[in-house]
Amino acid sequence: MNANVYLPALARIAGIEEETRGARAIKTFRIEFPEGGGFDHECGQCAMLSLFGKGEVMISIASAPAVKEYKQFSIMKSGRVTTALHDLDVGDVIGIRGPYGNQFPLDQWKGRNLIFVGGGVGLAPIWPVIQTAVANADDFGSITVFYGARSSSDIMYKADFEELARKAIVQLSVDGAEDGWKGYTGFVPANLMDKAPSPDNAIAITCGPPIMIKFVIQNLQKLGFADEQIYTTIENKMKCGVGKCGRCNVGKDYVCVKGPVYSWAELKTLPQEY
Amino acid sequence: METILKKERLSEWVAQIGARATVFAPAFADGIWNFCAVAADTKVEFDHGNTVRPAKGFVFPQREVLYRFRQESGKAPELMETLPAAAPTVVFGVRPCDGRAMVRNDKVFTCGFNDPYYQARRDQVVFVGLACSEPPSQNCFCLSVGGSPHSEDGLDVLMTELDGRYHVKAITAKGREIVEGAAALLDKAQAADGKAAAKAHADADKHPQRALATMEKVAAGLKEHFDSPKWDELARACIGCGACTYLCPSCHCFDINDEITSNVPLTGERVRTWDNCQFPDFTMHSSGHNPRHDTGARLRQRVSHKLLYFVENHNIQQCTGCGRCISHCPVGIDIVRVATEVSGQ
Amino acid sequence: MTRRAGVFVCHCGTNIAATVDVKNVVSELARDDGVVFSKDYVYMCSDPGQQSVIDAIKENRLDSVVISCCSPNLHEKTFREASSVGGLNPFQCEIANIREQCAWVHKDRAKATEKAIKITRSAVRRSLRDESLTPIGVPVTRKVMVVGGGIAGIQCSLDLANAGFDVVLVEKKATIGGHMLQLSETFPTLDCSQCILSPKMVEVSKHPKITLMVQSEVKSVSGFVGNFKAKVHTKAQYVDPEKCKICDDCAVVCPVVATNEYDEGLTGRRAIHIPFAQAIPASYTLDEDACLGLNPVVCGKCKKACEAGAIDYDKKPTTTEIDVGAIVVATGFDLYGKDKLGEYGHGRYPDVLDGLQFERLCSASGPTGGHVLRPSDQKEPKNVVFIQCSGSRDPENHCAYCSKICCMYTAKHATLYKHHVPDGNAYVFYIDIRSGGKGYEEFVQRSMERDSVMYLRGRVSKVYESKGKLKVMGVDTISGRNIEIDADMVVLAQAMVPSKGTAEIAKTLKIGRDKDGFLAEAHPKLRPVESVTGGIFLTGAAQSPKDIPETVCQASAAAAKVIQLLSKPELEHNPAIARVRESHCTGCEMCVDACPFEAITLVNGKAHVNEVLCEGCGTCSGTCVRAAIDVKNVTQLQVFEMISACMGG
Amino acid sequence: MVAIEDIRSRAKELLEGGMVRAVLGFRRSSAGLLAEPTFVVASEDVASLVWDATCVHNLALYLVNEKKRQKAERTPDTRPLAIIAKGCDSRAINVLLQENHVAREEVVILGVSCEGGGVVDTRKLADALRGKEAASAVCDDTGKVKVATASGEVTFPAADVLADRCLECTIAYPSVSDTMFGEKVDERGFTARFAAVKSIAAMSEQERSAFWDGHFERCIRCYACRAVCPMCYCDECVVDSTSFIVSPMTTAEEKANRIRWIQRSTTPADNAMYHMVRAMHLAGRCIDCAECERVCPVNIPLRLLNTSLEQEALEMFEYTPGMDPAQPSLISSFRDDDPNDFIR
Amino acid sequence: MSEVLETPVQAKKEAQEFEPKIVAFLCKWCSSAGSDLAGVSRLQYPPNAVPIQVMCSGSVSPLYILSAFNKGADGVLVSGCHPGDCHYLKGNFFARRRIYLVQKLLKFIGLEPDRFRMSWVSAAEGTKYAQVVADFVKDIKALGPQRKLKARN
Ligand SMILES: Cc1cc2nc3c(=O)[nH]c(=O)nc-3n(C[C@H](O)[C@H](O)[C@H](O)COP(=O)(O)OP(=O)(O)OC[C@H]3O[C@@H](n4cnc5c(N)ncnc54)[C@H](O)[C@@H]3O)c2cc1C
Ligand SMILES: Cc1cc2nc3c(=O)[nH]c(=O)nc-3n(C[C@H](O)[C@H](O)[C@H](O)COP(=O)(O)OP(=O)(O)OC[C@H]3O[C@@H](n4cnc5c(N)ncnc54)[C@H](O)[C@@H]3O)c2cc1C
Ligand code: SF4
Ligand code: SF4
Ligand code: SF4
Ligand code: SF4
Ligand code: SF4
Ligand code: SF4
Repeated sequence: MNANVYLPALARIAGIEEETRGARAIKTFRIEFPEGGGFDHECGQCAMLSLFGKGEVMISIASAPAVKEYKQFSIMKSGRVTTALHDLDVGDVIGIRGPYGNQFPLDQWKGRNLIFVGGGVGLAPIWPVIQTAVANADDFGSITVFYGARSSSDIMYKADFEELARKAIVQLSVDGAEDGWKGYTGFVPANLMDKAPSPDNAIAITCGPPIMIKFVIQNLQKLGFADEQIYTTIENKMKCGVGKCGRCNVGKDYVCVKGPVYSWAELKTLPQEY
Repeated sequence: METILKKERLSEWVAQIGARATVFAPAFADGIWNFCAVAADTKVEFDHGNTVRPAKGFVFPQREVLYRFRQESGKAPELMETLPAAAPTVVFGVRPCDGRAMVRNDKVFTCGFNDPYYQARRDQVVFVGLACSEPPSQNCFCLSVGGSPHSEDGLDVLMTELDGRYHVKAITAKGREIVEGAAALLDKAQAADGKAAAKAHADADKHPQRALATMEKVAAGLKEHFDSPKWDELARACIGCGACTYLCPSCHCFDINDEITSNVPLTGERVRTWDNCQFPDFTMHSSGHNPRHDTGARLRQRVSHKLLYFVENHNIQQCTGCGRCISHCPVGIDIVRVATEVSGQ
Repeated sequence: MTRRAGVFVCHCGTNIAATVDVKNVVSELARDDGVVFSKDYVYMCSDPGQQSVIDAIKENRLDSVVISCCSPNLHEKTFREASSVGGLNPFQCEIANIREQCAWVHKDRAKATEKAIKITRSAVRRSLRDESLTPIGVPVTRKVMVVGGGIAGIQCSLDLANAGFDVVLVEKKATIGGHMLQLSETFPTLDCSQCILSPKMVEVSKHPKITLMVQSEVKSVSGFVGNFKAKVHTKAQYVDPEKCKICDDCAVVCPVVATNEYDEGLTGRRAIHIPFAQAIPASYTLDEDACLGLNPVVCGKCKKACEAGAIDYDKKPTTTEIDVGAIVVATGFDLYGKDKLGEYGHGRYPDVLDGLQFERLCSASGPTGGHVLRPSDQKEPKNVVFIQCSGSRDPENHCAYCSKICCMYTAKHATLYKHHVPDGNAYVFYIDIRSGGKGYEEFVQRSMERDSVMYLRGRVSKVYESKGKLKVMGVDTISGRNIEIDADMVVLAQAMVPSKGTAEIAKTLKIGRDKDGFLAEAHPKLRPVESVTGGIFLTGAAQSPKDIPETVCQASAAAAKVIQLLSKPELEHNPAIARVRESHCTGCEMCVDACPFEAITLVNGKAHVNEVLCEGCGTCSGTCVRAAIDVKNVTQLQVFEMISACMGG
Repeated sequence: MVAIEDIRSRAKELLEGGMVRAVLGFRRSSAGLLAEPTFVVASEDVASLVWDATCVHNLALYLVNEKKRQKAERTPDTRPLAIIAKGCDSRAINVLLQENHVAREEVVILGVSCEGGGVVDTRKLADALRGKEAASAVCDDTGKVKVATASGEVTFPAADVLADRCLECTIAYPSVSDTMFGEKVDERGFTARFAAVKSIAAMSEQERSAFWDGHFERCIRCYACRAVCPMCYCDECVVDSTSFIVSPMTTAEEKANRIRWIQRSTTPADNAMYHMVRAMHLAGRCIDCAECERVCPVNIPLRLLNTSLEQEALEMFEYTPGMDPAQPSLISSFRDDDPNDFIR
Repeated sequence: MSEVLETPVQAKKEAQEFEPKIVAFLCKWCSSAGSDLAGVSRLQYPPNAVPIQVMCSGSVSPLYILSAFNKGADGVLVSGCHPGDCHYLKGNFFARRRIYLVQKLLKFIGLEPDRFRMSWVSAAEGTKYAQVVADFVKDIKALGPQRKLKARN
């Protein structure tokens, strides 16, 4: 990696997948490092993507660490940089630096049942964990994935879900009633309550909009999950990614370094500034 | 290494250094004290209050180009790193609180990841401190935050004013270099001089200052009262400007933005600028959600960062008691009072 | 999904290509972000040129187009239409003017090319942010209000009514007819004014599609083209025209004598009177101001005298609200004030008359029954001096413009005088003779030759009375001699000025006036009968001095414009209008005050733009300090981008 | 002389009667010489209110800030706010009324006349005391200001230490108030209006240019000047946004299309741009409370910018800001005979 | 020694080569049409002023003017219809007031007043437009490059 932490490596967009459309469209970008400068990462880590003239954004790495040839990012169109990213084509070159942040402690979870609860673009940060867990299914107990979107057309990774369903229990939901929808209708936390997974020997990992996370955690607690059994990520605004620019902190923690992955037990000790 | 400089030779010394380095010293202009570049024939005198702008700008300028970029439409961008070719710089008249702030800034910029821009400057800047014989501002409280009017922390040289002369003590290698380089001007300090300096220091310690409870008590109090309604009450008059943090010698937050100089081909700079936890957009997510959504939360962040979080992370307070944020707050928000009232100490 | 722009650079034969390196513009622009297609062509506006735009749009999925060519005034429409054929929204086509604003005005090829690149680039940047817009459809009220019942208003009303539109004709005075009613005979044919006008006036009164409102004035107008709401104030109608038998019984008993404005003060009339024998509505009318208090106790004579029972003192003024789709303003002219020309003794000496007074003297229905007699002593004047350009063409002291008709009516007056007093002498002081018009020059020549009117070129400096004679002092600029004439009567061809109240009506209707106070047309050549405000049209002497044929012509033209406007079921309004960013608007109302079209109101504390009233001028956005209001497709962001393009990047 | 007791008792009445949600006034500060703004909510706290030459702040600012605060509250107290207002502050309230930013019934104005005095200028004091800080300052009847410092009391002629704006002030009493304290004093006999700005205008072009370059270069863009200005109440400033309006309705495009008129960088040009735009935006709105100048930590004489336009507005357009809430703003009105000869 | 001699010469050379960058905001109805007329009449004037057509001079926000300087303009021209001739009736009256203030302010901070100009050019005044630009370019050439508000490079 470059000695200058701020200087990005150049990476080429190798593939673009349109996940969802609309005002907050999501696209998945696959990037490669034709000229080197690539790096390894762990589940839950993020990278700073640069679009010169526009700026930088922190994005979770959505591909599994085991995949070395490329890295994948699922990005929601949200503002200056992300909108411009959405305008890019295959072959365009962007800047990237990272990886940043901590990781999901997968090795501590060996032998346990994993329950993933994701909503919207919040599936991206936990997707590498799901992929890794499924790839090493023998290491874990059962794997359940709850995922909800506003409507069926807002569901990310649709093709991959079919694949996933063969290896894990998949519980999809949409917020509002829809013709022909076979999954659950209603919000993710409700679906979770409905299916009521057992807390025994389980770890729950959740990521999504702040309000969703709040209710998911409440419901997990109702289901008997202990604070140590619940994991989530925090996405405070970041500029440097290396704990210097000073804005992502929650209490004493710089989320870009100490986070974004937290167990609920840890998070409870921090002030509520996320 | 301890030496003695006759007051009348100060300007000579400065001039001598000026031949090899850019020299800054406090000057009073437009109603404020400021570090100003010293021209060859300027007479330097030390009778300054604290400068309005702290010394941090010498190592962490308000604007820094991180690198330049250039991109033809449809082609790959080229990046040109712009590490500062920092020239040797000597800053005179730095107050010990600013020196101590440098130690704090080092912790931020050189721990974990080394910040090459900061480092490049830090290596080239020599801070020549001046011990305070009396508090330069009525809002000083260095003693309460573990400092002293004659603290050597973060300084390369410490000068202490004695009768008609300065006691000049080189602290670091950089400091020794400029002191040794002026052997002809500086006399070796005698034991009496050392004693006189110690006495001056002891006298300075006795000058009344604003006061804060001990580090531990304040930190514990702040932690305990995180949710105190006092924050809102105390911040009700806050106007949300950035005077307090921009002037703070140990505030280090920054923003990174791209500045375009031409669109065809796309050329521009990625620039780092000071940023400020008192500005509403500082923590605002792209969605509009803001974890620190009001002045109360932002005041809490500033005070807690200085007196609690930094303590938790580095076991020292980040605040060095210079009093700038108090003196320059447009509406009299006073970190000493705020910390005291909230922490119940 | 980046926007895809196409750039087309026109050679315009060699008009552009001779100065601007067109190829270079194309290749430079090809480097710009967002430009996916660029080409040059010898004549972009030709059919193949347009076709290439159409094709390129389709083939390259363009979502904006820039044509770098001549002024947008010439071909913007052409290319917008072509774009539209290609499937692009016409509002996403922009013109970069590199001919009039570049190639034609510079010689240095390198510099002109550089400028052409900047101009084109700036258009590209703008186009990349152009929104697709759809013209705003506005339903129309198929009814017209005509303000002013002179010949202009009458003609226009009739044309409109005959085309099947409902018309409301609003006249300030008690009868329609305007100044033409006062004229004796009209140049160049010398036919009797009333003979040609009266039938039209009658037609107005009988026309089922025309509602006539006399003694009425427009008090306020709101709304916009196609949908105006007018409030018309009508004075109390004490005499019911339906019942009035025009028997004169009332006037006979009326004790009050007032000046007769129709005779320009040369005669008197009663408080209750008929303005003109031919008045329409054909009815007596009561002059409120002159009447002895409208109080039966005080007077009440006329009411007693009226057998038809047409008089009712208790009538009140009324205000009527009318919805109309278009408004024609035909408020006419007045003569330049008597008080303004002290040097000619107008208003001081009874025998110094203005043109209209002289018309009345010549008119069979006038105060002297058609005999030219001096007001002071009712004697036949033997020496009459006519002074042209009295108040006209005198930028220092009076009106700067030429009143256009005075040459003609002076010739007419002199001729008529000679017909009435064949042994009299008629002198005309003139600066030039302007007699453009069918049969006009011949008419003037005739007056000189056949009626031996003496034309003296020069300005009169002074008219004063001495020993019962009017001394006219002047200079003959041809001979250079000072001239002094002892006159029995002096007739001033006073300048024509906008009628009294023009300023108010312009304000009420929110239309402009020109520097002379006449109503301002939208374009002096190409849109002479339209005001700048959509749906409001101008005609007659209110717009500029003109004679009857021209007035009638313009009245019919205005009618045609109105018919054109109202014949569509819906109007199309330019959609490039202001838009408020509500999140940024604080409701300070600065834009509300600044909008020239009063298109903005505050709704729930935020500015709200009426999309039909807004003309898209952007005054609001230049005013708003918070940049909370923007004109679509000329947004601040677009201008910002254009500025940076002009600065070279 | 304004008796602080009168103000306190009126404040007490208002609070006890529940007529206002708070009385916004001044109290002694722990931070130094100047008084500090305080919100008195309990009637027993009225004793903390002070009134002297150190009550510099234009409290009208808080009408704006409180609005934002109230918007965020779930059950805001909608009773009016009582506010202590000097002449200039009251004019600020008038501008806020003019721009519909506050409604008259939302505020109870306790107007105080500055009579023959005004407020001190800390900068002048600092100059006079060579950077040393003063502890208190009192303006007396005789046109003197008594200043206490660590090393004793000094007395200055008022003209030496009063703020320029006070010296130039011609309406030193509230133009709008519910209760007025003190006398209207029209003849104050300090400096002529616009004296400061005229002295700059009298410089040569080069001098003026260098003067401003030197000042703008120093700006650290802390935005204290903007934050303290009651007229800079925009939720999002066009110049350099430290606050963005993002609601759930804000689209990605809107965020992406924010114009960066100037950069956050403190280059002299960007700094100058910031001040130019702000000055333009304050034309006809600035009421010369000089707060922007006072709060600038690096002493940029910002007031000059605003008063230069205030002078133009008065002399060319006969416009005085803050006198009449019903008049249209300076820039949203015109007269046919506005100056025209500068146009080619 | 030679350096001292050279400087003024060099400066003069530079001044000769200096091609001012000018942004000209022209209202669509009068001034832009006027500039078209200059074109139709083939009047020659210097190419330094790049026109930006706006609907009305009243829409020219002070920000545009300042921004142009910020982006490196050596001069900025705003041109609209003569008073009373505004296509939108009174937009130019607002512009006049606003621009007066901008000009005074720029002057006050020491920007040469000649760098910012407003003109009334009607659709009939092609000659005038050419003259206005020619004069403007000449005046700005004499002043040299604008640096006060220019932000980058
Ligand atoms: C750890 C982490 C992981 C994340 N993972 C993902 C992910 O996997 N997928 C995903 O879609 N998102 C993810 N996000 C969120 C993502 O970072 C944001 O959506 C993104 O940063 C938005 O950037 P933007 O430029 O598009 O938005 P904007 O809202 O336009 O910009 C935001 C930033 O630009 C600044 N800015 C905007 N305008 C101006 C101006 N005029 N002047 C100065 N500054 C300005 C703002 O202050 C702000 O800093 C993640 C965030 C974090 C912290
Ligand atoms: C002395 C003289 C001699 C002339 N001789 C000839 C000639 O021989 N041949 C020829 O071709 N032309 C002649 N003209 C010109 C002719 O009079 C005009 O061309 C013609 O009268 C113009 O008609 P108009 O309808 O536009 O205006 P006007 O005749 O002025 O009619 C305007 C009407 O509008 C009404 N009005 C005004 N304001 C309002 C309002 N606010 N609301 C409602 N109603 C209003 C007035 O009362 C009037 O009835 C002569 C003119 C003069 C002065
Ligand atoms: S927090 Fe305040 S007192 Fe402490 S170092 Fe910073 S500016 Fe000085
Ligand atoms: S000027 Fe701007 S802020 Fe004021 S009302 Fe209009 S749009 Fe809103
Ligand atoms: S653009 Fe603005 S000022 Fe112009 S008409 Fe529309 S709303 Fe009115
Ligand atoms: S002028 Fe002063 S107060 Fe304003 S931003 Fe600059 S430094 Fe801060
Ligand atoms: S600009 Fe300055 S002087 Fe004017 S109102 Fe704002 S803070 Fe007060
Ligand atoms: S400078 Fe202008 S836009 Fe910014 S806050 Fe002030 S008034 Fe609003």
